[in-house]
Amino acid sequence: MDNYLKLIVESLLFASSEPLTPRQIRDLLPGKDLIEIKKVLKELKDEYETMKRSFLIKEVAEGYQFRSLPKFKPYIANMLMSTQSRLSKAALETLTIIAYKQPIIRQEIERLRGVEVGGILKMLLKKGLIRIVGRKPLPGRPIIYGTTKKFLEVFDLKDLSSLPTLKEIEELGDGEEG
Amino acid sequence: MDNYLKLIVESLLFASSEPLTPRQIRDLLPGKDLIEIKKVLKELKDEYETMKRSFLIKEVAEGYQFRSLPKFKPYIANMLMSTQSRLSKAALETLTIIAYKQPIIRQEIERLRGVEVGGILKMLLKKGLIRIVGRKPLPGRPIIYGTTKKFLEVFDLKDLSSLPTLKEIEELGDGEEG
Amino acid sequence: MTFKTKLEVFEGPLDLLLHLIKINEVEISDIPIATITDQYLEYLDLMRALDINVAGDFLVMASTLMHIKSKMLLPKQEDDLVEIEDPREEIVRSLTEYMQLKDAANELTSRDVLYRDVFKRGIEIKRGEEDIATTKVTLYDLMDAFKKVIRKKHPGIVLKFSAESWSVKKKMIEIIRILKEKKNLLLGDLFSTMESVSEMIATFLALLELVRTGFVNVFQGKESSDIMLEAIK
Repeated sequence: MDNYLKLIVESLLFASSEPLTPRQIRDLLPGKDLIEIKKVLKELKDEYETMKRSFLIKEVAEGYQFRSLPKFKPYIANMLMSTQSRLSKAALETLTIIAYKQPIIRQEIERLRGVEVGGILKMLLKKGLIRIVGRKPLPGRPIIYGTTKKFLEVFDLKDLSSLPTLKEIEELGDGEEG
Repeated sequence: MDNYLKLIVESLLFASSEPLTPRQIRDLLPGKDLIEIKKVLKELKDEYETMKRSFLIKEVAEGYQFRSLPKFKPYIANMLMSTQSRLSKAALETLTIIAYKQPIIRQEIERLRGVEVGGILKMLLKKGLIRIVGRKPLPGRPIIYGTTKKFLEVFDLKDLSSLPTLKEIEELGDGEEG
Repeated sequence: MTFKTKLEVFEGPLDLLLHLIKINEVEISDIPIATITDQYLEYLDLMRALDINVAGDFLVMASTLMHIKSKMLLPKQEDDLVEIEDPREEIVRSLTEYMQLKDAANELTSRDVLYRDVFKRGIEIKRGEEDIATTKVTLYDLMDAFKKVIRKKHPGIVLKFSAESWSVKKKMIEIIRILKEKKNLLLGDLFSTMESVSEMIATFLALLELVRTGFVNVFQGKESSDIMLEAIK
């Protein structure tokens, strides 16, 4: 095992504010191939799991990123004063619809939610959780929306296919929170 | 030795963008005293030195902070140059004007922005986000600018006509929070 | 009033419908449409009585419900009994779909959400010429920037713009002139007399250019944390 390569990769992950993909790392290290990089990443990930520190390496948004463990959240949130505004229920529902049904136009989102979503779309765009993908070849050429990499990052998803599947709903009563 | 306290302190250092002083850490952890915190910081610092990873905890003038080892600097610097292509606000404004108003000459951009844009145009050209389209049949034959294919790529646009119009953005209404 | 409910704020008509189905303890696939419709309308009345603005979306649903109700009341024709779709079908479909998505939304928030449950490294590395006022650009930023540019064109109510436009080149000369007189200067003092944003931007760009080209040195004083400027000879 090339320990120095491992440390280089670690230093990159540690210094990056975004998740890094194996490909991005490979491009930074001439002469190294993807297989090698992936192996090193896997080893690093395992190492941090065994070390039992307050943070570890997680696979998110198609890349790797250092993340603190959830149990330290009260202390860190306290320090950062958790200014990160939480998403409202309405915003979360809209975001979920976009995530599951993308590419999707506004009219379709509104049909599914039963309410107008203009303001929410703007807020989600501003937060970088959704993006404009293109326009639909329909009258008025409506804008098509999709989720961003940041969405994956924030919701701890490796890629879109790791979204939990939609459950078959048979009857009301269980599961519904109100 | 209180191992959990050590991990808490570590998680704070991990998530902070600024160095933390023992006093700051103490204030975040009710019931702990300064001596305890200082001891923990010292231990953490020693631990990372022994672990020989790509980063360690350094005592800088204002407190304690995770820092990567100098020998990994070239890789990190390289990464910051390539992965996080950040544009200054001024550059972004200029680029936007070109995107929406192309084909456009420099004088027109400067009229809109109210400031000189020579340096920014050069930088945008160098980054491959804009290109020279031609020259205008006016005195001095000013250069005409337009955006590139890379511009579309960077902003995740299918084509220029996918750029939302100002009106469409206004129509989304106010981004409500909550 | 045939039912009592505490006045909850419902996000939309589908939320209200789900709530009614829940308190009536009925199955979504077999909604007693007359009862639910009446309760739905009562709820809208209640909202109006309390002077709560009833959004158009709620009214659209009300008319859909009434339409279904009237269809259900029509005598069934023997021959097409098998063929005809249950009039409630459409609403059942959207309710089911909506519930699925609400469920998925709940599942999403139960994950380790970044900045809520877990945190990434908080480093902000300063570098090079684009040190300050940097943003990671998204398409939204692009549009936002455009809007700001357009607004700048029309003098706003708050911001006062002077008639002249600021040139970075002129500002560079001005900074050099000041630094020749004063040897060094606090960054804040450089901007203290400026009122217009465009002048500040021009000054700032001028300063960056001077630093980049090596005419001016920017440093932090030992005692104070203010940024100082000095001319390099």
